[in-house]
Amino acid sequence: MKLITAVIKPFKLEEVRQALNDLGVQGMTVTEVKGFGRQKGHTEIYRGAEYAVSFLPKIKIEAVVASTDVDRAIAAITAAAKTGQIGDGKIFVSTIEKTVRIRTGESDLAAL
Amino acid sequence: MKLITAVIKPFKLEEVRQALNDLGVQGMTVTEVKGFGRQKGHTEIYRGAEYAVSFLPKIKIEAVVASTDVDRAIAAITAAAKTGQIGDGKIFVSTIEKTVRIRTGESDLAAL
Amino acid sequence: MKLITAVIKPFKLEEVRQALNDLGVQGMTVTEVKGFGRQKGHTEIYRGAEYAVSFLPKIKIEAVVASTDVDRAIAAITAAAKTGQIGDGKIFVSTIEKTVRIRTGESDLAAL
Amino acid sequence: MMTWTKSGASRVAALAAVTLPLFASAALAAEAPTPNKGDTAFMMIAAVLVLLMTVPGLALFYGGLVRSKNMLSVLMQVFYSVAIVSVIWVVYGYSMAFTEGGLYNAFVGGFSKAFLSGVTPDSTVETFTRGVVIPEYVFIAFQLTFACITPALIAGAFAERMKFSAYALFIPLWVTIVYFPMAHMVWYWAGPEAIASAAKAIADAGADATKKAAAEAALAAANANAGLLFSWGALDFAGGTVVHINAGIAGLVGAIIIGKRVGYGREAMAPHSLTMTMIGASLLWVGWFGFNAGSALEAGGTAALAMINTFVATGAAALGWMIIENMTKGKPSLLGMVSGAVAGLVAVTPAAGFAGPMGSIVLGFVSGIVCFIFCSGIKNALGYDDALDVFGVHAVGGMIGAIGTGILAAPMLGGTGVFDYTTGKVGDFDMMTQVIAQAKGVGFTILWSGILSAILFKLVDIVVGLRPATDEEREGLDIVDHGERAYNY
Amino acid sequence: MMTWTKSGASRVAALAAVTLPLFASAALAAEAPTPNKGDTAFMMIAAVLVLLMTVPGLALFYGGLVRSKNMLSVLMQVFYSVAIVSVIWVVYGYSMAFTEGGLYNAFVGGFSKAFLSGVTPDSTVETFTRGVVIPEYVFIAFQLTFACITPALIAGAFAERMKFSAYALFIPLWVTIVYFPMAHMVWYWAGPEAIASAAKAIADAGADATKKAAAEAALAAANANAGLLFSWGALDFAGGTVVHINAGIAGLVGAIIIGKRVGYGREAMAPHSLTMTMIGASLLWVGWFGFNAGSALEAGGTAALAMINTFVATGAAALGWMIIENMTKGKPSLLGMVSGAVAGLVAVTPAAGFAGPMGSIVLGFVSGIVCFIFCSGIKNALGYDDALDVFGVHAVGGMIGAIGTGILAAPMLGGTGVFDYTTGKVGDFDMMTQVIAQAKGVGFTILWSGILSAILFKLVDIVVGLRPATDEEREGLDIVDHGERAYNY
Amino acid sequence: MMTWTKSGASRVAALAAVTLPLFASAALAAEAPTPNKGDTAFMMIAAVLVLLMTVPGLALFYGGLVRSKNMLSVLMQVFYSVAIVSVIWVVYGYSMAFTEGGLYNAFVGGFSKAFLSGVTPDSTVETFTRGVVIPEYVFIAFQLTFACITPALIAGAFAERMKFSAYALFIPLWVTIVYFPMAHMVWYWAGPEAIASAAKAIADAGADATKKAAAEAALAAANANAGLLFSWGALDFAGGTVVHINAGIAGLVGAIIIGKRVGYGREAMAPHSLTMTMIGASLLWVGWFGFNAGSALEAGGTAALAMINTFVATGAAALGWMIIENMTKGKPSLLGMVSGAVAGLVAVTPAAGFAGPMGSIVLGFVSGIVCFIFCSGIKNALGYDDALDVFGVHAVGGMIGAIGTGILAAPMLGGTGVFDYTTGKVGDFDMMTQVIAQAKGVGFTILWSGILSAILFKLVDIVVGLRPATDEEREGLDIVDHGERAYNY
Ligand SMILES: Nc1ncnc2c1ncn2[C@@H]1O[C@H](COP(=O)(O)OP(=O)(O)O)[C@@H](O)[C@H]1O
Ligand SMILES: Nc1ncnc2c1ncn2[C@@H]1O[C@H](COP(=O)(O)OP(=O)(O)O)[C@@H](O)[C@H]1O
Ligand SMILES: Nc1ncnc2c1ncn2[C@@H]1O[C@H](COP(=O)(O)OP(=O)(O)O)[C@@H](O)[C@H]1O
Repeated sequence: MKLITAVIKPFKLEEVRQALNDLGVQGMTVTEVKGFGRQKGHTEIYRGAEYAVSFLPKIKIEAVVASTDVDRAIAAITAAAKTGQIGDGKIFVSTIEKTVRIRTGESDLAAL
Repeated sequence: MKLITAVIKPFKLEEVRQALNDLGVQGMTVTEVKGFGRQKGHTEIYRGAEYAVSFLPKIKIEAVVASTDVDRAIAAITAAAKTGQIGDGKIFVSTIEKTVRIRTGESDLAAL
Repeated sequence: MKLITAVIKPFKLEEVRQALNDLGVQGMTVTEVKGFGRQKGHTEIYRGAEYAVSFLPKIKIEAVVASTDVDRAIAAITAAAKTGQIGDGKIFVSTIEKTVRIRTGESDLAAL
Repeated sequence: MMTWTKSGASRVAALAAVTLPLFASAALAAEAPTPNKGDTAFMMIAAVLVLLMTVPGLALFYGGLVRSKNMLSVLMQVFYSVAIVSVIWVVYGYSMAFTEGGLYNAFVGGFSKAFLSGVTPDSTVETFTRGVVIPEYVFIAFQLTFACITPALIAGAFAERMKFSAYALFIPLWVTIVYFPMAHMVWYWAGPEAIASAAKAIADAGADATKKAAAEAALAAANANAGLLFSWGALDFAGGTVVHINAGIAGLVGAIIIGKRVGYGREAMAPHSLTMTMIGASLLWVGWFGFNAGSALEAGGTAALAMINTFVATGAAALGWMIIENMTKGKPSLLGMVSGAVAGLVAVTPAAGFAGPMGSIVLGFVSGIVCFIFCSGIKNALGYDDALDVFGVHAVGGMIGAIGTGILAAPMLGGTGVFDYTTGKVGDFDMMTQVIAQAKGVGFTILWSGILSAILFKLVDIVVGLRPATDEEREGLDIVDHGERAYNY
Repeated sequence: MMTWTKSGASRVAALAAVTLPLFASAALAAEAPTPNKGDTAFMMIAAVLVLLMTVPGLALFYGGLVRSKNMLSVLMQVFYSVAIVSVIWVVYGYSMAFTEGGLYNAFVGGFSKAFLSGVTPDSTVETFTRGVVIPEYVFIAFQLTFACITPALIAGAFAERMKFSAYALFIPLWVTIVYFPMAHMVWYWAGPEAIASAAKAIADAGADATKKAAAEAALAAANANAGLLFSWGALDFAGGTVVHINAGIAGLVGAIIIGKRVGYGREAMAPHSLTMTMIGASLLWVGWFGFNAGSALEAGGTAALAMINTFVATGAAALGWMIIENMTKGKPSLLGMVSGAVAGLVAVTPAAGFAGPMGSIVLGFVSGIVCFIFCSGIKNALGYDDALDVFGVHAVGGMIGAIGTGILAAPMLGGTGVFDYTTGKVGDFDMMTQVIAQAKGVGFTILWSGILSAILFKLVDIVVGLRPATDEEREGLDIVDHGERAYNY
Repeated sequence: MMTWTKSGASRVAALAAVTLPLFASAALAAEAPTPNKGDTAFMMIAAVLVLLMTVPGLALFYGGLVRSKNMLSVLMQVFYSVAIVSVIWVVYGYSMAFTEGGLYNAFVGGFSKAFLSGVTPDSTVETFTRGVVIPEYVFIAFQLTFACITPALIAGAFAERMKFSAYALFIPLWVTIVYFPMAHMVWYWAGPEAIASAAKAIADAGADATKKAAAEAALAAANANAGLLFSWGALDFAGGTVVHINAGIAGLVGAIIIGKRVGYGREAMAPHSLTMTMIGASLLWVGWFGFNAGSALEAGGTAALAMINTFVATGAAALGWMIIENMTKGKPSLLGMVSGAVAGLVAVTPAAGFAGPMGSIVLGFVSGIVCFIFCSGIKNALGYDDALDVFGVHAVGGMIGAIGTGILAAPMLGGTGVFDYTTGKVGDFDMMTQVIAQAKGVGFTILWSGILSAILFKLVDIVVGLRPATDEEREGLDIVDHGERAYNY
């Protein structure tokens, strides 16, 4: 199995979730994160104090899928999350050796 | 070393932490996440607007343990986090190649 | 490529980001987490109720870098995040098999 | 606040027992009645309560309903409205609203009191009771708070998507072109003394024809010296038309001209803090007692009636919304309950000093139900994006209140009836005539506010542009327009 | 609010110098005294302040202490209580509390003023000073706010675990069966005029035996025309028993009957926002001046005394809790400090118009310490889940205040003593008698509220069920009962 | 509050028309004038409004600006200040400030009213109008709120880095050594009756040399019986020097002695909730009407003037800050707008009853701009860490107001001028003399507060230590000092 980690723009979450769903991805875990990259931030001013904020709000989606589904998943996420503007985000793929469904104790593909 | 990632129901955090502790797991990192899966969400209504909320609050626990401890850790988490109801969550296992303790510079098992 | 995951003390974020930047690390993703480890927590009292809080606020930094940059990145993070006091945090390294830049579809090193 | 010739009188009727002795003493003090310190104290606190309604009250009620990225923009809009209008009010607003306007007196006042010229700490103004006065500065301050909250109400309709620069330009234009004249048309009149004494002169004239003719001319002149809607004889105790319908219509027009929020209907736009909304609604209720009871202009029985009505109509409206929401949506929500409360407050505003408590309960209950139907049904059907339901609550609630007042003021329904200053007692009440007068007032307000507001929005759009770029709107107005974030937990 | 025959008098004593001239002028105005606008203004604002105590005050004080998933359910409970009770109050509550009850007059009033029949803007009611009246609508509004906040206080005891449907049914039942009769028993009396004039008649009768007998019968009748506890002669300036002990006991009973929250003692249940709790506590303090000073029913020296006492007792109680918490737990907490302040406000409520400022400092300090011991020690020992310490703060603080009033009212301790309307001056003060009278009042309230509340909780449990399913409780009442979330940051 | 012999008079002038009738009736009541219930009602509510300014107002204005880990420490500092000072005030503070101080009368009062001995519900105190009195308990309560808020203002300067134990010790010391004497020097005087009657005696004496001499001696004595600054003749309507400059200077001294926050200048220290700051600023504005209008001590035209000025100066200051921030930083911020509003409130405080509305607009606008320049420019240049700009807003704004009052009080600029109790009418106004008197008052306050505060900070540092350990400061004072967290979402 593979863990697909996608960092996207917050307002794209719903579309990406839908896209993965349509692929038959049963589940995913979402985290609010702050991203740093090429996309530049903004400046905030509070009375005398000015802060350059380089971190931008992003959403991290983690979905574990069967190795065979990885490419279709990547394609789906890319299509859904793309605006063409800097800051669209990244997709990372790594290996998951074991998966367990706590409720039933099932493991690996059966647990997804 | 292995990274054990467990996504559980929030109110189970304390029990799981205890269970891992009893196993001698020295540390872990916890993140508040939103989960999407078989467990269905709810509908929220704000005046005219209705929203179907499919994401549910979950807790993600990440613990890096010696490879030899993985099975016992999984067993402990499963036992502690289980309610038998849909939405109990998942456990994922992956490989960590290197660990460093920032304070001392120690690495790998010594750093856990 | 490697995923470097560093769990550090919150107020060290800016220094670590700077250090990675100086190394030419183009991007990173940051998450607010709670940490459990050797560093002990504190007790909170609300009228009659006392709670021992064992989880401490930490910052998790995730940066995917070329395998060749891993050691320099680890050194940089360690130097920047170190206070010498318990609770400085950990660095974990794992493998990323594939990276995609959503905006362009570029992959792997080109996508970092 | 106020109200048409006859209506004022209802107060006098109500206060008879209370005011007679005062009146007597005032009479002793000859020409120049002096303020009763109880009235002065009450009216000063009433003004403070209306400020509390606005900041933080209204700001939080609105702010809690937007997404956190736009929280500060809403707070800013409300606070700015208070700041700019309070200054404009003393510079020329008060004069435009409350002085004789010469040729255009039916529509707007003049500039004789611009910069408050001639007003001193011992200037006084008449209340609705003959011989009872309050310091003019107190009346100016009380009216100032009404001028400040009305434009702020509009902001909810186009929340989350208007550039601050556009808003900053729109507000002073709107109060000048729309509000001040409206206030003049509704609230400017000659006052009880002029009318009552003229009437008395006629009586004294007796057989003497020339004297009588002169006196009658005087009375005619006194009655003629009033704003247009005032002279129509509709009832509006505390500003249902000039404040709520006026703002509600302007909001609707603005929401339509500006267009829907980016992602409206597709993305979740859940309120970022219903806690703030509840605090705001509660402070609106608390402050509304200054708004409604204070509109009696004195601390007497009519203020007390307005107060009890402002309690029960609000409670009944909250229950009305809660019950129908529970029936149609399956759950009673806090947002629903407080929205109902605000609807009830709006509806009871014109009726507060005329209806009886039981009538107010009915009025509130109905407004809670109708506004619910509007906000969760009709609005979606029509498909415009009135973000915070300014039209659905303030305009709709205001209309229910305006028409309802024409019905509930009837003595046979426990109302106070309508007083006639010329005869010095409550006159006969003709419900049909009254309801028609109410409807005329509502209709005029809709046209006046709708047409002029539309023109102003277009004008501002041309000058500075109403709307931010799409991705600025996505990022949120707090960062883009104000360079701040509301929360850094 | 008010209180037993004699006590009222203390006010008159206190106000002698102030009220005499007023009284004189009232006398001149013959049979029908008219309200002083200063009193009317003061009492209207006092009513508004008590509403501020409730919404948003109490709602935030409680809401901040629960977990965010239950925030809206708490806000809803408090707001609903105000909405429903304000309507019930004018429909029949006021009549049940403040009219002559015929056969059952010792326990409850009648329905002669149901729907406020007969009340007009110029109806007036007596205060505690002979010849001083206020508009009846003002008195109704002021009392309305007391009826609204009392049931809301109870909600804190079973917070986070009662179905809204159960709560919605419980509140109207409770105010009808428990509160209105209690208010009648404590606050209903014949008024100063009846008693004083009857007493005067006896004097005037002189030797004439028949006249004297008739006059004495009249006085006896006047004194007899009062609620049960009123006639016992205990002192309760602003409602320590009828509001705080009454609600505190009902809360304890409810907490026990409903049982502990899921996870109580095992899972962390830290307050989700002490900021909100601090705002609430502050607004409680601010509004409490309307509650305590307003209970004098006029703007005079006794109101001023109540005000200064409400400052210093609260300050001292906050310090008391802070100091003992610091000694026993090692740190002074904000939650502790504001909890102490509320304990002090509760304790000074019955004493506000009787004790001197120094006595109030002692009373407050003691209540801060005792309530701390109760909430952080005894409660855990007893092991019931009074979620927000309604019993530990309101019932315990109320008892300290009730007994303390019997002591601190003593002139030798700087108190005002107790006035006697029949003699027209402050009578001798017997501390032992007074403390016993206080204790009787407390004991009766505990039994009345405890027994009747228990029956009502059981009844509601049978009809709709008190408690949600376990996993509904885990998910939180906001989503389950109201379909909303408090925060979407 | 109040202020120098002559100044008070301006009020009398202003109130002439209003007060004459009252005065007459007072005269009829011979030696002992009785309070007008309108004044009593107004002043009681004014005191409540000042409490609202402090808790929750000031607490939230400050609290929202710190990082969430220090939120509770700020709320605690403000709440503690109210609790401890309210108790100290009745024990000895009021006596130190408002009684004759014998040998040291120029600097401080005595202990004749310690424990409020001799004060009863019917004691009264004079206002600034001859023959107009209010209950002494009301005056004590009103003044209590000023004593409570002033030390709390200081806390903002060294927010996020002072141990609570140090703060808890500092506050009682500071009010005792710095505030009470300052209040005496500024606000203690013989009162209108003493001066006016002495003046009358001189006139009556006519040719009789001995009589005349005696009378003149009496007048001299009356004028001499006043605090030091009072006798200098500077104007301070509501406490610009004693409250704002006094606190602002103490804050600056504290900030410098304690040193900068850990990470200041390097780490981001963005406000954790501008929503809370906006709520706080709004409640400051709302409550400030009690502060400024209440300082007239009666419900008349001067209170009304102070009220209108407190509206427009604040609005103008908010606009001033907004405009210059927009010009220099490119965006108008909510924090800027509310900071400007507070700067305007501070600046208008000494001028509220003297300046005209147009003068107040100018004063406000200038204060908004100057305070902006100070807080975002000069402060950074000087490089001290006045965390919440207590100096930049309160001291700077206070100085602008103090000097501005000397200019704007001029009748030719629409001001009220200055009344002379000895002649019984408004005297000639010499702007230069007045401005110098104002400057003297400011200068003295800076020295008094600066030197004594520095000594007290050093003292506290020696006794308990001012500052927590570095990593305690990093963890946050809420956990370290109070064992709580503000938020658990
Ligand atoms: N090397 C990296 N490791 C982890 N996360 C990254 C990395 N580079 C970028 N990201 C994440 O992707 C987001 C978008 O990247 P950015 O360079 O801003 O734009 P783009 O994706 O268009 O190149 C960043 O905000 C960050 O959260
Ligand atoms: N394929 C997946 N990848 C990542 N997280 C998942 C995946 N499937 C489920 N989860 C996480 O596990 C949680 C529980 O899964 P769910 O299907 O709802 O119930 P169950 O664990 O009983 O099958 C989800 O809310 C989600 O956070
Ligand atoms: N085995 C582990 N797996 C995951 N995270 C860990 C592990 N051990 C420690 N951590 C993280 O590192 C943080 C610091 O660890 P701790 O033992 O407290 O101090 P130190 O890093 O000095 O040994 C913890 O708060 C936790 O977030």
